[in-house]
Amino acid sequence: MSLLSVRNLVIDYAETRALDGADLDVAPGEKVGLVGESGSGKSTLGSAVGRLLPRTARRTGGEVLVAGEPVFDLPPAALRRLRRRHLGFVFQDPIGSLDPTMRVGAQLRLVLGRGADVNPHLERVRLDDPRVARAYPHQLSGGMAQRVAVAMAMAASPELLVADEPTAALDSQVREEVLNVVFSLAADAGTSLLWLSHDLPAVARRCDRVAVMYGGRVVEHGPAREVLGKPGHPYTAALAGSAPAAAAHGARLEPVPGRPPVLTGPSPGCAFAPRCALAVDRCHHERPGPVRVRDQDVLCHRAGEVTA
Amino acid sequence: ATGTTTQPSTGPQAEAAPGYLAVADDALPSGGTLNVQVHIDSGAATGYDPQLADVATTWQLLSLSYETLVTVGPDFGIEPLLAEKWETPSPTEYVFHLREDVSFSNGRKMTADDVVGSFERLLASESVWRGQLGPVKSVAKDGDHTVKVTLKEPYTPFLAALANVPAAVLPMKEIEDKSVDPATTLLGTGPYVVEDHRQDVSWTFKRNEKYWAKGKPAADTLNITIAPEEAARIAALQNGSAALATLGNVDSAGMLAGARDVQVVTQATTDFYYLMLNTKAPDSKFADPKVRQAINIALDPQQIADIALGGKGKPSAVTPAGLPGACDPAALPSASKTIDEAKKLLAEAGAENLTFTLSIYSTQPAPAVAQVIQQNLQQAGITVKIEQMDEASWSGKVYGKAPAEFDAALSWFAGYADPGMVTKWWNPEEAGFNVGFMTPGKELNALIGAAGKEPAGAAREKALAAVCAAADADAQMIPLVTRPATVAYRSDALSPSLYSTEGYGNVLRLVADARVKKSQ
Amino acid sequence: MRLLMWWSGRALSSAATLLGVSVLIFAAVRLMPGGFAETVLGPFATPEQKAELATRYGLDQPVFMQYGHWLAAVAGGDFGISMISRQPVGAELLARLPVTAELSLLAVAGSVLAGVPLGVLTAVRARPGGGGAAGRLLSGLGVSVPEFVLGSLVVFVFSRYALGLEIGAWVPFTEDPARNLATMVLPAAVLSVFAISVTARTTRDAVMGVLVEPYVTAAVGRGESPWFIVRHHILRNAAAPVVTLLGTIIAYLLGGALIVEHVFNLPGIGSYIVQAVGRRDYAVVQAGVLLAAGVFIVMNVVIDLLVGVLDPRLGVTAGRRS
Amino acid sequence: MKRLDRLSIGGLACLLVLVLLALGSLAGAGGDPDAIVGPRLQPPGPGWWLGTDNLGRSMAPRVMEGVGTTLLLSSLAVLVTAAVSATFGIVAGYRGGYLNELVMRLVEVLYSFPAIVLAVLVAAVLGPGQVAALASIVLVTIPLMTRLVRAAAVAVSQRDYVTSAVISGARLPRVLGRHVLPNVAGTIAVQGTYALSVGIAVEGGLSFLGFGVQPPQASLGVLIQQGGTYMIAAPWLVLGPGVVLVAAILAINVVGDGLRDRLEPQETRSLT
Amino acid sequence: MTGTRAILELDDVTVTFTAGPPLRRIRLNAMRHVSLSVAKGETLGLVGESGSGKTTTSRVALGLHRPTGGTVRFDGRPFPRRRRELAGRTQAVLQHPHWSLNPRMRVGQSVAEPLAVLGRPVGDLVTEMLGHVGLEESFAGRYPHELSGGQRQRVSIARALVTRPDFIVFDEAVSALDVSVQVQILNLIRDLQKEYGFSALFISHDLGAVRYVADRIAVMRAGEVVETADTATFYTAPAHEYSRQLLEAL
Ligand SMILES: Nc1ncnc2c1ncn2[C@@H]1O[C@H](COP(=O)(O)OP(=O)(O)OP(=O)(O)O)[C@@H](O)[C@H]1O
Ligand SMILES: Nc1ncnc2c1ncn2[C@@H]1O[C@H](COP(=O)(O)OP(=O)(O)OP(=O)(O)O)[C@@H](O)[C@H]1O
Ligand SMILES: [Mg+2]
Ligand SMILES: [Mg+2]
Repeated sequence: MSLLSVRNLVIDYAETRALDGADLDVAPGEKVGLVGESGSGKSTLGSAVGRLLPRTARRTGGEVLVAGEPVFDLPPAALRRLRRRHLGFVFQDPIGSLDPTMRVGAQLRLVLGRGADVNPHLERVRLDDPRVARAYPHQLSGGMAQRVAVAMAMAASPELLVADEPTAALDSQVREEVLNVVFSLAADAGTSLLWLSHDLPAVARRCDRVAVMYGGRVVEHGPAREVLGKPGHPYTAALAGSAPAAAAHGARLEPVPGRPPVLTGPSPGCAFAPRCALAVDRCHHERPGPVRVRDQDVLCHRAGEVTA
Repeated sequence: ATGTTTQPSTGPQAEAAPGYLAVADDALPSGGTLNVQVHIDSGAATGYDPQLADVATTWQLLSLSYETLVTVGPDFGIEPLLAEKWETPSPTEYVFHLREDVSFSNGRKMTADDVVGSFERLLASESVWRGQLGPVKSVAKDGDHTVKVTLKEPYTPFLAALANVPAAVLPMKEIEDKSVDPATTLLGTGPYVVEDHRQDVSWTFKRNEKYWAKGKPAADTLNITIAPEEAARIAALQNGSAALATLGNVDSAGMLAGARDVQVVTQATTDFYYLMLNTKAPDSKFADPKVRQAINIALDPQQIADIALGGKGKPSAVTPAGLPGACDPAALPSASKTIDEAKKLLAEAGAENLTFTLSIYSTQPAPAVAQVIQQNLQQAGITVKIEQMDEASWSGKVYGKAPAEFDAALSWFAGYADPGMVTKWWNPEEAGFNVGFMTPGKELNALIGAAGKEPAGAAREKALAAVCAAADADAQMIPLVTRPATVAYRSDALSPSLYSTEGYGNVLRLVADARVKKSQ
Repeated sequence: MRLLMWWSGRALSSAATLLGVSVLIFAAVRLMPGGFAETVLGPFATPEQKAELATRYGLDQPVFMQYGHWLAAVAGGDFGISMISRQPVGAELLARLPVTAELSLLAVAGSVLAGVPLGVLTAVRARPGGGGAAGRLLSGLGVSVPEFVLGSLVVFVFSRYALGLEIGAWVPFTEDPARNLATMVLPAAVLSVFAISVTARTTRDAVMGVLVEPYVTAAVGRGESPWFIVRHHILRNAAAPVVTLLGTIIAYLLGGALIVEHVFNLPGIGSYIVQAVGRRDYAVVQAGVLLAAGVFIVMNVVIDLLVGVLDPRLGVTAGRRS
Repeated sequence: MKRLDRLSIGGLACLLVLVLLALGSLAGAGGDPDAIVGPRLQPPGPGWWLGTDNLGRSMAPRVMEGVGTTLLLSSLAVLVTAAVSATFGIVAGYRGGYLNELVMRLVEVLYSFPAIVLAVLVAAVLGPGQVAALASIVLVTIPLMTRLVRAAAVAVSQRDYVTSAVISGARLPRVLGRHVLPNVAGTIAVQGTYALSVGIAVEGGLSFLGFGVQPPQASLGVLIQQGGTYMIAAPWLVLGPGVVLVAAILAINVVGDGLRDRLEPQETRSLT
Repeated sequence: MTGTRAILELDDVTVTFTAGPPLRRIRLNAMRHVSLSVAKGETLGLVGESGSGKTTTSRVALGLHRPTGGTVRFDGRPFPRRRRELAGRTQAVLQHPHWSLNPRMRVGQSVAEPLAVLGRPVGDLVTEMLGHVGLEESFAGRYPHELSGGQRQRVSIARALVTRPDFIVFDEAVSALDVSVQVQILNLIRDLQKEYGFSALFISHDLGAVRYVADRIAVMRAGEVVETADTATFYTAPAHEYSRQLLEAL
């Protein structure tokens, strides 16, 4: 049984459809990367896992099951219990996600319980300096702050850690350190990981599986290396081919032509169709259902025909 | 003047005894603490010196410790106080026989020297009261207990003038040897001794153990709280924290109507409101007597009394209504004229669209009086703009400069206890305070002087009537209505004595008689 | 060390403010129409009397000289003599300070106890589309009822039905604590109604600001209960503006809970100053306003320190902000 | 942007009614507010459906006039305050340095005057009347507003969009007007409504102490103050204007809160 | 592509910040003796760890901050006293996507603003520019809070490019973007540069992105420029020890 199971989730903001029937499964202990164009709904999906959406967001359809419990239908107390037992979150802004008025040690103790020893927890995230516990968040560097945030999220040994671009605000060296901490902690604790990221090579390197989002849906889902190496969806193929780091100096990368979609309601067909070289008439009016291509689940009418 | 819609004024109140609104019950035991609330503290820059005090509220407080040779009885009769009796061998001679048993609160016996010294000190001072005392020529003692005062010419209000606190007998020995400064210490022969005073907060008086009158004062302690806000005083009466309080609002009786055990009485006073029309300003709108007369005609004192004062005041002429011998306001020339005549006068003076500003202070009921005046004058086509300010600004505006800059102003006079006293203020040369806005009239001044000399009787009434009529025609200061004083007390806590009439604004005049009921 | 420097900076700017206040009040007092002499001596005063009075209080000197003398005296702790009571103003102010201080402290205590919870509640319960409306109405109502209306109403009601509380007849706390409280509760309650509302609204505003912070979302994500989040994260982070406001309220009230003092006839500083304005008792007005300003400035320093303690980013010791 | 919520719309409607009442009074509807129409202190009845006051004037037209006076006076004052505070607060907050220091010192001087004492002094210096009331309200409300606007402006000035505009070569008025002002508008709106209630209170307080508008003109403060003394004998004197005043301030506050929420683009999350 | 003259020259620039309470300030050198130049039509990549002074350098380059020491010349001359004279010639995409857009202005207004400042007609330029950065027309009507992080960043880029300035600073302009959009933007920068030849200072943590657009690269560390090299040289044979560390992490 999967730990997280998102079923046909539809989330609307005031006039925007952010999720348009997203499906996602995360099995216990699995490391899943969630990638996709900016605005495709990654953050929305990540927040929806813990029902942490802003108030303007509405769930129009579908459901999110965490450990078999329907997150959106739980009463508040049960929801809180579920979050405590099963979920952990790490967000993009490292300093902002710590309470600025409290020393790091005090914040950790708040999570761990009064009188608990915070040092092992800080050491787990490679913060050995005892001064860290006595520091205020604004006195820490971004990397340190993010490691504290990870320590707090992992303190209660959640079964699933959702990390929304935890390293986007950090520079490349620190980025690696933080990711190492996150992944090794998750591995040690057997925690599943849902990692929202733009960094395709890193995802490929570190994750078991990857889910690719486009237009509010998970358009491709499968083993990380397979998906990024042999994409089943035309969008994944385009995405995988355009990492600037991969390009030689002076070479020119060709991005996906056209613009990302902006949905206000259900997309009539495949959201990628307007930009897709392979699109046929059917792609424009008929919503694609999942197709199994090799090890991947792909939402595409022409899934088999893609050549990366 | 003409009347408009009015409500019949309330009839005279029931008196407890002739001349009394309340009489203290002697059967009640004496002692106890009496809590009184008044709206304003003594406010003289000159301190406690009674001779320099010119504010009625100060008189009221000082009268608890200082006493005069004679005092005012019910219905303005002059009665003995420190002088047991007196003779008037001639209209210019007064011989006072002093009580022998009087001591100051420091224990020293009062002597004729104190009386003479006090007189001389007063006459040498800059006190306003010096003028009210009249043409005193000399004061001399005749033995230890007799004092003789000689006047230059007859002066009928003399005794009435003696009956007020500025003429009190001071401890002259102590003052002369400088062991007592009357500006900072109250040391008199009166029923109470000051124990504590916090300016604008409270006074505490203790009974004067050396007081000459047997059995007086009845209450051991007298606490006077200064409560400027009327509602606070009403509240204090209702919850019993005050046994007696002065009230400023003419309708406060109504406010206390439902309160158990609270008695509200209205003392008729001789104080009266008057309207000042400035004739001295460089381009005064009132230079022409016709304009002033028109205003005088258009004013409807009865309506002012009924509406602004809730029926509690009554129209007055220059001589305060209610004083024996005062002239009849209804007989004034302006009273019998109509609005049309006023309009005609204005037209003759070329002042058809007269507009002027009426400066008033904000203390009630002045704004109410002013608004009724405004309505009155509108009948004659006169537009009045009301300018309301705090008292200090108002006095600055009215008295601060000569010639004064205001158009018209509203105020009130203390009426005192003799009809010939306040008439003096119609002579700016003698009054002084109004030289800035009032043009002296030779004829009026002569009439005022003559009335002062006339001994009481029909001739005096005639002389006073002439003053009233002349002032009515002159109309630079137009008397309006008397100013009632409302007093409330808790009948379950106190049995006070109160006169029906009062000339010096002294609500506490008989406080030494008041019995505190233990039942409270 | 750093603290010391901070203090010296504060002391300097406070001195500048006080100096400004002193100039302004001195000028204002002299600009008021209706001179002291007319007011105090009454209409019958002669020019000689007025001149004598002016000499006595040094009012005949050039204004800047008067100001200089006054400032020098004040610097030496002498606030002058009341021209009415002829008593030292400093002593009188000191005697009245406890009344006003007690009143303001009670009122502020009330507004903390009622206003902060109300504000938190309305913010946390705020929902787009009308939720929290009751709280908004309630806190709106508080600022809508002017003190003088409420005060008069309370005076009337409670003077008829005392309910163990007293109107007027103030007694010092040291003399009879129970009676003192009985007389102070009502005026303090009237004062705090406004303060409660303002506190509630400021709290609401501040809490709304904190609610969007990522660390709150993080705490929600950890499964903490709303109450826990409010207690541990929101209160402290939203405290700075509320503390600032409360300090301002205390300072304001200390400077004179004027209307309430007036209505309830309490011998506090506010009524003293206003009576003095009415009488043009210059020394009292000047000293009173200066005292109020001093209290205000001290309060502000205290607030800054407190806010610094509450939010380490803004603290005295914070080296940089970014 | 978000629409105003229902409560705020109710508040707006209430204000509209009050404004209509005030306009009606100007047009002479309801009768002459100064005319003595009947006996004193009559309870509501035909001819004086809100009763008569202590001079026998009908309360209804007086309340209508009072609404107008009060609303006009306090909103005018708040406009002045908002304009002055916004200008000084924004310029000081944006520019910083000596200008900031100067403005803040001045404001602190004003701020450290007890509010009502300041008002009384102003009224005493200017002589009582509408101008003094206006000036008092302005002076009493300016310090807090300027301080808060400045604080908000300091924060906004450091935002990158302001820097971007500067880099684009935008002139000061544009930077302040298009970028800083709209982003401190929430503060101004909230403080404005707060100032409006303070203004009404100050005006009432001034009348209470005898410095307010001049008789016979009515303002809600004057009416309530005068009615207050008749609270038991003639409660209608205070009830009529009192209810209107409370309604007015309440409506203003509710609308102000609504505006604030509307101007605030940030979104909150539920705590549950 | 390489111009004859430098558009921007920093010569021995030092920036010292003072922070803390009066009389007891802490001094902090955010830039120490930095000399850099950006030729016309050239893109200079600026890399370095967090806090090394990159943003400060860009602020100095934009004339927003007067250096404590050293000289700055823009187009051969010192910065004019009045910024206005440079209106439209310099633009920037600043670091914090969260605060880069005025929350009370619609996206379209924000993008049009630099044009409005110049008094130039807006026409279809806004739509066109939004198209370039991969946002559809309807975004013009949205408020910033209705955008995702990456969308916001793209709006800032559109705003910076709309006046076709001579010199642009990109401070972490593409960090928040996914790769496909990143490439799209980087291509756009390259294309526009080809088309009308602006110069750019491209600041990033992301060495991959820098390599993709920059002609030369400068490495900063603790306020100092430790190495400046051609892109090709830098990536193949970094001279400084620190550069080598950076490249290892890539
Ligand atoms: N509060 C909001 N109000 C309205 N629309 C929103 C809101 N937040 C996000 N959106 C829209 O919802 C869609 C999905 O946004 P989301 O933040 O989930 O994207 P994302 O994949 O996380 O993008 P990024 O990689 O840029 O962070 C976008 O089109 C965005 O414009
Ligand atoms: N206004 C300021 N006042 C004081 N110190 C400052 C200020 N601005 C920057 N600094 C300091 O100067 C140093 C350089 O900062 P800068 O922002 O230029 O670094 P950066 O390389 O852009 O870092 P990042 O990659 O995190 O954006 C830092 O230590 C910073 O704390
Ligand atoms: Mg996102
Ligand atoms: Mg930077």
